[in-house]
Amino acid sequence: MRAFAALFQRDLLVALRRPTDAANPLVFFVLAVLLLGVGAASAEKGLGGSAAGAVWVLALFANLLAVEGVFRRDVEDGTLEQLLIHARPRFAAVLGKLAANWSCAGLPVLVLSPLAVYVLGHSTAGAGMVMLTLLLGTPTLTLLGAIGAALTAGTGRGGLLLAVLVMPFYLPVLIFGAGASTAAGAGGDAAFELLVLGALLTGSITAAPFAVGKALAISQEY
Amino acid sequence: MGLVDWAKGAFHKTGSPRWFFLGSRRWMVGLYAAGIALIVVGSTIGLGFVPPERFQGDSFRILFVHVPAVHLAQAIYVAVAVAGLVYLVWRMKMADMVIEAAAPVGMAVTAAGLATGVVWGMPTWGTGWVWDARIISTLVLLLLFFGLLALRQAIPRPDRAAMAVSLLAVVGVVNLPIIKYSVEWFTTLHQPASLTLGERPTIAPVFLVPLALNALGYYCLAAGIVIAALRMKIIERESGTSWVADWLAGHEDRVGG
Amino acid sequence: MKPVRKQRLAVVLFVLVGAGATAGLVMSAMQENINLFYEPAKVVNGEAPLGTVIRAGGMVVDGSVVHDDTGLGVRFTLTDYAGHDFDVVYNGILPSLFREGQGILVTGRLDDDRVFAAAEVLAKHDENYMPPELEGIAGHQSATE
Amino acid sequence: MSRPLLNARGLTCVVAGQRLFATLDLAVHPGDLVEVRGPNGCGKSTLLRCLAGLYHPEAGRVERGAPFTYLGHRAGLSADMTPLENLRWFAGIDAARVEPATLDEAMDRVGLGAARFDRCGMLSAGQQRRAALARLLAGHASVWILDEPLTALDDAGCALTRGFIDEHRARGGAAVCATHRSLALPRSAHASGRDARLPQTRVVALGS
Repeated sequence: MRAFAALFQRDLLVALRRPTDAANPLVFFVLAVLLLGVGAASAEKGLGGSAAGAVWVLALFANLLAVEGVFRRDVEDGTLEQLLIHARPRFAAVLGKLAANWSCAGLPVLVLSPLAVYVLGHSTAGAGMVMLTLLLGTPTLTLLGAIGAALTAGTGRGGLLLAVLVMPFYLPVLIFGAGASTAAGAGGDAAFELLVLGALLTGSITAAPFAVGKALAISQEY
Repeated sequence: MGLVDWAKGAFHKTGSPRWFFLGSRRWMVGLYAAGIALIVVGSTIGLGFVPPERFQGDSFRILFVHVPAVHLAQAIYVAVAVAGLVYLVWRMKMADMVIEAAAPVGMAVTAAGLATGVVWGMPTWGTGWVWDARIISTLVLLLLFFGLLALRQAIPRPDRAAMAVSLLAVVGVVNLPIIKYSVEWFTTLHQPASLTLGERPTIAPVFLVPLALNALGYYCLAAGIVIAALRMKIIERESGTSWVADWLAGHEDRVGG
Repeated sequence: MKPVRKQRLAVVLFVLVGAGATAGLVMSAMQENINLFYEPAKVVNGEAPLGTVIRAGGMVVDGSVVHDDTGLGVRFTLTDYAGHDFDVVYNGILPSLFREGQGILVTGRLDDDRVFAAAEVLAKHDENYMPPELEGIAGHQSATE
Repeated sequence: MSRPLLNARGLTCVVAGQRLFATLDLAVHPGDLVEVRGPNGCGKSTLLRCLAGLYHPEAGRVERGAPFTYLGHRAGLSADMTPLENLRWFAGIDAARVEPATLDEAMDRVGLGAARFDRCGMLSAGQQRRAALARLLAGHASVWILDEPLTALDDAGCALTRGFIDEHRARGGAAVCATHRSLALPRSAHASGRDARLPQTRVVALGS
């Protein structure tokens, strides 16, 4: 677990040293919520029951924004090569990096999400479920997005290409996350969705670090 | 023993671009011809001679395009994923070329499947598009094919691009069972499959004949197109070798062997 | 233990625990009854919420379809053939598959009298494809099943 | 002869359809200094990356019998951390306990004075190379795989590097370097004659 701790600590430290970079996803989330609120201001009840789903979509994009750059600096300064050579087991190192990435982007968004639901929907119905599903769902997004980020590491192209690559894998998470939130907002039961989100999370924790490690190794073969 | 040796030999031969290029011409022509013939016959029967469906009337006839298309789309993805696995394990160049040749075909077929589904859904369900698990996962298949193409474009070095694309193809396999079982897990609009191995089809035999002809025709035509694209890729990638120079100069006899 | 062995053990343990947890969650998810729409029984028993947009489904009861004077408004009853019925009112164009005995999904709100005001009516097609002359046989089959 | 620290057998590398080297054998023993030489683009870096396990050769295998360190074109130092933090962090992932005194001593030896407390992103290219050298000194690897280690270094830095390599060999270590300039200390520098026991520098010429 040494590799996990080493990477987790270092990435948090680096994020703290560049606070504006690290806060980018959160700033995006806040701005998008505000703009969406202004855009829907003419409606009687804001977005009403769709607020939970909208918050989920914005959280997804904030997550994508964060995960896009998760390996960029390591590729540029050569620490990625050193990681591939020295960090053992490699999957633990990858998990450490992703845990730090999620703590800087997914966690603040999660904390702010009930407020976002209230601002957009004029009601806190389903806000608790949004938090719970984001807690289960956004780490999955980080893990899956990292596979795409690793595949495109060092190509100099991120952004839209990454979005295209990972969207197929993001969709199920969004469906179950937003589905559970909307159902809970309408007073329904969301046990099935929560269990599926849990399964997606454990499944991607188990498999994604290996795929990420393999993709990173491929990206450094030149 | 003999069978194992034969299989090994076939594996190595298929892995050789030269062998494949020289042997595939007849296959390509045959598959094209068979595919076009089957589709013409199947569609003629399906559109002109089969009675309308008891509830849906004539609009059900789009089934003869829609079902083969979505079936074929998934089959192509399976082929692409297997090729990806072969490339990751054995680094066989042909496997990568198979992905490159098949992915655009798969994308076109998936798009056709989705489009016909929308056309079919509008009169029968009352809506062309619902956020149904099966429709979404087919959309995901389309995005996956597109992602394979986009990723290859983004990585300049061919061998690294091949590795990355293969990995993505293999990871994308998780989407297939979701499509397969989504209809059984979720009771939503999309009907369950009518054709299941080992069970009696729930589709009348009159309809089954043109459907089977069309499905087979689509498979043949797609195989023909993929082989044609593969042959072009081989000539492009092996352009530095002497056998391609010989072939281009018309010395077929010197190329073989 | 050698470091290499130790790492390999860590990988194997990690994968085993992860795969086990995933399998367990998938299994328990499968045991949940998934309702993407409310069946007639739930609507009748009051399990479906009132006043919010929900989706419900059922079979159209024979002879229950009543069109109003404008020709666009329609009222029909959905059933599960097990004694649970509820009424649906709808104003709009019905899909071509809409008929008595057909499976239907409706989206809309339940009012206080448990009448479903539908904003959308969708026809659910089954996996049986039959020409008209075979209809009798198909009915016979489903009756024997 | 003792078991090699690093043993490459039958390495073949083809990049973009061009064969860089074929069936290359290389056994590295304690005390060895192997210089990989050749014109630009001949595959020096690729060979080194093969040895470090970053590149999978088309054929052949590499047996790594001892801990090794790789120093590539990029220093492998996080730009937002100080050289000292970087070194401490490396010791962490390498699962080795390193005393703070060892790190400080390594910093002193490579001549990074107060710069050890600046972020690496603020350092000059030469200072970054020196910080990377300190990583070699503080580590416990037997084999150093160095890609153009003299790049961006001033004369004093080059002399330091040569001295470090010599000292490392004398302790039973070995180095494989891609370079255009010799990495062995000139004869005159061996005042004590102690290092005369070291094996001759070997040169692997690529791209001929």
